[in-house]
Amino acid sequence: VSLVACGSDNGGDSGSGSGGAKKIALLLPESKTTRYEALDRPLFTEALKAACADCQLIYSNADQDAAKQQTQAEAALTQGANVLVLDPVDGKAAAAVVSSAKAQNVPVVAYDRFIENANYYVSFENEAVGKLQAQTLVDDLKAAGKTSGNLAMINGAPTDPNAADFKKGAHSVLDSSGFKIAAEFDTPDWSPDKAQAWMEGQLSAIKNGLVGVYAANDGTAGGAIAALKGGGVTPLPPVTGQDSELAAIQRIVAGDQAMTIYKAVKPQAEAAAKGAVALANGGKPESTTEKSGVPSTILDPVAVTKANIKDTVVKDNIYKVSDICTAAFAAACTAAGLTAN
Amino acid sequence: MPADLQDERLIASSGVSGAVSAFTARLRSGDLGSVPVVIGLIIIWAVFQIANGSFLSSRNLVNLTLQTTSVGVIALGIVLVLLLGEIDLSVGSVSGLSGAVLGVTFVNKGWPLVLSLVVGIALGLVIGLFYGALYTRFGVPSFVITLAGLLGFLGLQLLVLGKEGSLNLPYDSALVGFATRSFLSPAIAYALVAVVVAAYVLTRLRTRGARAAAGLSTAPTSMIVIKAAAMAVVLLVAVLILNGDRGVSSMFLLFLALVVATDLAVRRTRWGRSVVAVGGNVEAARRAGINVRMIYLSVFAACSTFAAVGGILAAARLVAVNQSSGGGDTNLNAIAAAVIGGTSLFGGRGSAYSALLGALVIMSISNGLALLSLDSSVRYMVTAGVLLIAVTIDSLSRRSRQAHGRA
Amino acid sequence: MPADLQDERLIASSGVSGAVSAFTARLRSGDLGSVPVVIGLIIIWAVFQIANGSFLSSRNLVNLTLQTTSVGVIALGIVLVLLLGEIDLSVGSVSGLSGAVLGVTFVNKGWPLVLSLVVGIALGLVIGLFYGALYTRFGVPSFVITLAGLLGFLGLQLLVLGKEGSLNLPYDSALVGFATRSFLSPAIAYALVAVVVAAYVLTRLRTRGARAAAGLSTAPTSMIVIKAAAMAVVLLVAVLILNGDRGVSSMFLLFLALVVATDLAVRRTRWGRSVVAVGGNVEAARRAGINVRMIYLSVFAACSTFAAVGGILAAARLVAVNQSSGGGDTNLNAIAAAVIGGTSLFGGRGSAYSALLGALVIMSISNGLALLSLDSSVRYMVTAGVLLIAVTIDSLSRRSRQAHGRA
Amino acid sequence: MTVTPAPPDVGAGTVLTLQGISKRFGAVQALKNIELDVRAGEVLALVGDNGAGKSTLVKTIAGVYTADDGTMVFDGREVRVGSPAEAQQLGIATVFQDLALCDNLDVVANLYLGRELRHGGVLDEVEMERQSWELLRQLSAKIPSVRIPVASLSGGQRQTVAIARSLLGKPKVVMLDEPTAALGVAQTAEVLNLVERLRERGLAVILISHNMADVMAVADRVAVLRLGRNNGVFVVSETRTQDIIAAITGATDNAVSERAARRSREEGPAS
Amino acid sequence: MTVTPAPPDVGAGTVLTLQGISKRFGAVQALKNIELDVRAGEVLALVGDNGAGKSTLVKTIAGVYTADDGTMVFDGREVRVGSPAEAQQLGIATVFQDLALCDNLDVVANLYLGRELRHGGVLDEVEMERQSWELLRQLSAKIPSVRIPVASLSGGQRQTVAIARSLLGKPKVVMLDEPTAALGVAQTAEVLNLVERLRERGLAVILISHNMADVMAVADRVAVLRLGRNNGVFVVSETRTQDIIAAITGATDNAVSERAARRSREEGPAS
Ligand SMILES: Nc1ncnc2c1ncn2[C@@H]1O[C@H](COP(=O)(O)OP(=O)(O)OP(=O)(O)O)[C@@H](O)[C@H]1O
Ligand SMILES: Nc1ncnc2c1ncn2[C@@H]1O[C@H](COP(=O)(O)OP(=O)(O)OP(=O)(O)O)[C@@H](O)[C@H]1O
Ligand SMILES: [Mg+2]
Ligand SMILES: [Mg+2]
Repeated sequence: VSLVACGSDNGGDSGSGSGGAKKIALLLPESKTTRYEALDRPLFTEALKAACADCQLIYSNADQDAAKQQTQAEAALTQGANVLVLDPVDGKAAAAVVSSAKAQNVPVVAYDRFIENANYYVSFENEAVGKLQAQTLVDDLKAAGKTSGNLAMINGAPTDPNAADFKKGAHSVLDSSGFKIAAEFDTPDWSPDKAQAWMEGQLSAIKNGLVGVYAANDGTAGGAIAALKGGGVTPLPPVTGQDSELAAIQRIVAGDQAMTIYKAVKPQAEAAAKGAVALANGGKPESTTEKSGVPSTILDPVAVTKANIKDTVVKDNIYKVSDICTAAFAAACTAAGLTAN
Repeated sequence: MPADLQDERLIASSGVSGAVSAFTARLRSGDLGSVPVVIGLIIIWAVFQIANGSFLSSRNLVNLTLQTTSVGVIALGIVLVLLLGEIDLSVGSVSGLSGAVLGVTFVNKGWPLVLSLVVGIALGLVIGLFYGALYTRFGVPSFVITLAGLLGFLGLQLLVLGKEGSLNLPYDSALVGFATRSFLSPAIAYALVAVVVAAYVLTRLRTRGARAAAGLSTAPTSMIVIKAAAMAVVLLVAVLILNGDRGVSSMFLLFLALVVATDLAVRRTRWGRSVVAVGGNVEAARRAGINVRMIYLSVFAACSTFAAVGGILAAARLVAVNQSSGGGDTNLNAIAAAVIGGTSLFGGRGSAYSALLGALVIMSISNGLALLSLDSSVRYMVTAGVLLIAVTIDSLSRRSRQAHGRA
Repeated sequence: MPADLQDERLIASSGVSGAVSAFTARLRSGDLGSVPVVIGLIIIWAVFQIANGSFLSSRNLVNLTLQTTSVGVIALGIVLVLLLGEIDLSVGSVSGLSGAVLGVTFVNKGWPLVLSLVVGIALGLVIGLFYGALYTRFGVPSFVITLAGLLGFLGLQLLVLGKEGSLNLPYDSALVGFATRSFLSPAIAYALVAVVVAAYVLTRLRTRGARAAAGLSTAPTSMIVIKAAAMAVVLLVAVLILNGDRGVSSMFLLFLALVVATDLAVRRTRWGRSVVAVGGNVEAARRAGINVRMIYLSVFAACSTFAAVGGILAAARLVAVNQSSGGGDTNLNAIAAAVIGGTSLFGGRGSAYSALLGALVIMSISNGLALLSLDSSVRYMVTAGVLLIAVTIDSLSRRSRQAHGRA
Repeated sequence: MTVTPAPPDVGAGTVLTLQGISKRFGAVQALKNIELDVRAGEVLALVGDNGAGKSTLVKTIAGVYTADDGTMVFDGREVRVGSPAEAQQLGIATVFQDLALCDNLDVVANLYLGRELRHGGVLDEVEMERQSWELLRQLSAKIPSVRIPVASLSGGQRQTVAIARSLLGKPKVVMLDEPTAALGVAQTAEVLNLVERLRERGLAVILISHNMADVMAVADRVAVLRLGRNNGVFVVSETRTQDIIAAITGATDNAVSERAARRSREEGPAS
Repeated sequence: MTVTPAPPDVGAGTVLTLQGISKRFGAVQALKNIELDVRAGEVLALVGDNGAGKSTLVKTIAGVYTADDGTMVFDGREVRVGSPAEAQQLGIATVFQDLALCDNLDVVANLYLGRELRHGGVLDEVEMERQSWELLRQLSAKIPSVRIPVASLSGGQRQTVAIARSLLGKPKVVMLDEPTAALGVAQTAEVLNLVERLRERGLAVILISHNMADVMAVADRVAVLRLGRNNGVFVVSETRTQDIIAAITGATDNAVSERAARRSREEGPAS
């Protein structure tokens, strides 16, 4: 309700750049997963250029530290940002940023993770991602004719609030799937070697009957796969992932990893950039739905498997076939029908 | 001639010119105290101001004071353990745990704020006493005790926060208000400056009188006046600039008060003297009849208590607590602040002011870099470079001191 | 009577019974070397075996050897800097950077493996020399230098990995094979045990002969036989168990070889003697004419080189490098391993074997807890508890040593 | 040499008695069955070769080490001294051979360590500094400034500080472990004067020294340790220096006497 | 007192000459314009009150400190000694007053620190241990084991180790800073013998001591420092002890003479 008011009276008096070019701040949460600096930032920059040629971008990355993000948000406000596009380290803690931004009549776009009282929200929902990962795993197993057996679950960092969302989504599918979650692990720092060591331990503990592995992201999936291979498990059980790292795509091509999550970052970045520009100019962002009173654009994550690599990451120009099909993966690529053109 | 200036070998110096020449001699021999760190800080500020004009704006400097506080308070505790020649790796976890306990009891359980605060801070105290007991009773190295603490209290923090993992503090609670919206009114701020300068002059004059009465050398009155004037100018300029935006933050003022109090406790009480003695030479301190156990206990307790206070302030400022509260580089920042400020890792040498200066250096770098839109990779490298340069200035001066034989 | 046993005050001991009584005297006075850590390790193993029957299975123990290697190699470098009384906080970042450089040059640029390896390891060497130069030239505390390194090389790692951020090593490359699939055949493993035991007996006998010729006291032959037999039994049992699964990993063997080589370098060369001397008392070492600069340079270089090797082994084992390689608790684990193994943080006291023992303790805890599916909050707390207990055993024994006046 | 009647017995009697004290370090038996007693108003010299165990004995009395065996009687009561603080509370002040100063603290802080003067809870630096100068002047110390860390003092200056420290409390027994080793001639004379003043005040003094001239000058009795065991107690006024040296080295025919003999041979013809 | 013709001139001439050496620490002028020369085959005693600057001078010569001012001529060449290693290479061996031992190393390791014996690249521990025992026996050291850290040695044992160290190289000049301060009577005699042997071998020896008897016994000349300045050089054979003491304390009427006078008064009637 107050959003409109806030948006409209903001046009005139906010920040130092009110007369001339608008300043848009993009605040990303971390640099340890590839997507933020490799995809979100360049795509957002590009989209912003397209939506508003003389808009100026302020960029910061918080290295997974909520207090640092607060510092960066304050720095952006100091520099007269007209809109904050905030991908929060912790969605709840971001409320403080929102309120200090609001105090200066600067609207906030919640990017990727929901923030209460934001002016606009663009995201693939974390829970939906978890669900999709789990569903793909279950479907994969069912397709292979398995309806029961042990699953191992490798979740994200116990200190990362978002990991809890993925975990929740995955559980909502797996708990009722007929498969048994034999063991579960919150990976400190999302560390691949921790995931590897844990998986190795489980190979001693569970021994047989392991039919699939839920791994929350591609890094931990890599660790799990290294453990499975090192432990001589053949054939490899399906392993999930997330983030569409190149390494993960290659593992999918090679048949080591079952799937990863592809978030079409481009539409997300575009929606966020457009929304930000609209807010900066005192307008209203286009939205498709609403979440807790915040106008929202919710996008659908896509599960990437061997079958649809070409239609997803390659098609969206995230990776070229030549990136994926390096010498080591050439044979697998041919087998998967992945060839340049 | 005063009793302490009778030795023929002492190079004479008197009056203002004497003080100046003594100071330049100290400069040349590298015995500079915190001057080099301050120079490093000024250079950092100048560079960031050139890189981005809003760095030295009132608004940003007010932000800087707010950002410095919680790390600074934690670093204050670290200064104490470092003075003893020990280390506390768990300040991050302890600060996170205290914040979590405060949040859960205050928000979820609905306890009165004061009770939650007391419990949160007392928790730090108890943890510190526990460390001290382990150290003095079993002789486990503090590195290992507090490493275990780092892990253990992180676990406890996760447990306390439970499944939700993250919770907001009420934005309009007194605590959050104190940390985010409470600033001194300009009049009070200027009055405070006056009081501080007056107190300084008075104590200086009192000491002067006492020394003269005891037949010892005294500082020339003109020097006292000059120093007081310099102090007044610096404080007034600072207050003036901060008042250009929201003003002097109450939370930052609390930090400054803690720094001054800690400094006095270290330099002017029997306890502080014992801490420095134990840090310099435990065995000598023990033989002098100092209750070494008590000193260890009290210092570990003080450190964890400061960590708890810092954690609560951090939570109040973030208006939330979550699983990563106190994580990340809280530990490293706090320890680095103390070390950069000039406190030795090997015990027996340091000052409470190093927490202030070091925290300012670290947070200035982080604040300044946040103003420049840099890639994470570049930002890490620039941080490293700036840090190194700031400390090298300090080390170079200390080194020349060594060359002059004052090891 | 031998020259070294002529003093009347020496409490006589001869033959096996004498050795046994000397040992029990040492036990009582707390001068136990690594015995307490070994006891701690055995207790940890017993507890985990009770909690989960598969802990001591051949398969899991082989995993444990693989998991221990990279932390152990890094800890080996830490032992060296700790011997000097310095610290290196950047081993994690350096290991990650080396892994990244190896990965990018080998996989993306298609360099030959050997060249990539050489470049990756040389990078560690260069970084260490850089630290050493900063330390010796400007006197910046190693804590700060390596803190800057921690940040700077993390940034560089991100830069090197570039946009992709993560890459797979070819599963069938020699390096990955070495780290994951290369195990000694049983025959070779047993032969190796025989060679090691024989070498031990031979050197012992040679020393014995030389001492007798020089008119010094000698260990009774029976003691040599008993020790060699004990050594043979321990090694044989270990090999037997490991052969129950994949066998003795080549990578682990490399680690053991590095431990033995480092131990010999520290105890039996002029360089090692100088390192320990500098760690004990720099000024005394300088006055003895030791080239102190060179010692610092070489030790920092060795530490970073070990970190680079450890990082490459970690990458090979994970079959991938990414931005979090070398992050997380790599630093803390490596330092903790050295300290838990009994190397002092204050310089001049420690042994290469503490890297082996400490890494085994840390990785056993982490491996054992991975077998039990615990909440992460509980896991952190249990880790802390186990760590504390393991080290308390050690500290208690050292403490009694102190009470007996052998500070 | 004059023969005076009996050992001086100014004070009431024995202040400190040790019985059967033993101390072992690893394979070395540093002290074995040591018996010793000191009376009030008496200077007892403790002498012995290097490594004889003198300092170990002093540290045991001062609560730095705990004896493996044996008992200690102080002022008629059997006591167990568990820490240096306890020894100080009993009234035992000690100057250790290794001085035990805090190198990072200045002279004033070291002098008053553990017993700082306070004024309303806060250290009274001015008063401490004033008294320090007085104390140091008494000992003829040549210390240019009392506000520099003791690390930068010369060996003799450090020793003077340590000696001055021991005079600050109100001790009943003062133990001085080679107090004049690093002192100049004037300072040595002052310390010997000081020892005599302490005796006059009725304190018991245990003085360790390798300088036989000093020992013969100020001590009333001399206890000799040899290789960690008692090797006789001599009343100074009844004993010749050579006898004590013989007890220390365990032979009448030793480097000292040889050297003395050789020098007198050499100088004989020269003069 | 006999008057012998000229100062002994056994060796070829001056080995070491200092000109105008000054050294300042903060506000303290520790050395001011010091002049000194030592000849081969001569024992030069360096004496002075506590804090006179003797150790500072020795450390300056040994390369531990660098002088603020002044030049040093060694073997006819002007040299700048930047580090202790350089001083050793020139042939200057030093026993420092604070000994400078590595407490964590054992006796053998300390003796051979920086010049370990090797056998095929590896330390030859057996040979080093054998020679250590020999060396220590020469000095009458009473050290029970050479395989314990020097931290656990007694004061005198540590000093013996430091002295033994300085004999291992092939020095031209040996500087001993209060070498006998903590030594027992027998060990002191051995060290004085040793100093004489060094002189006979044609080495230059600089000996610092507060013990006038020892100084008069072994030194050829005595250089006096007072408050950081030269205060005269005396030829031993032409000088009385009192004159040197007067030069040290800066007055003929001092604590030492007073004490001596008082004692002779007291003892007069008693005898
Ligand atoms: N902490 C210790 N650990 C092991 N041995 C020790 C320790 N302290 C002393 N000793 C040994 O005990 C013996 C006696 O030492 P102590 O210091 O009492 O001799 P001292 O009589 O004071 O000799 P000095 O005249 O040289 O000072 C020595 O052989 C010494 O090596
Ligand atoms: N590193 C230093 N820093 C500051 N002052 C120093 C330092 N070293 C020596 N001094 C000062 O220089 C003066 C001379 O000291 P030095 O050690 O040379 O005296 P010394 O003649 O050896 O005396 P002693 O007979 O007591 O050993 C002293 O006043 C001392 O305080
Ligand atoms: Mg002694
Ligand atoms: Mg001296």
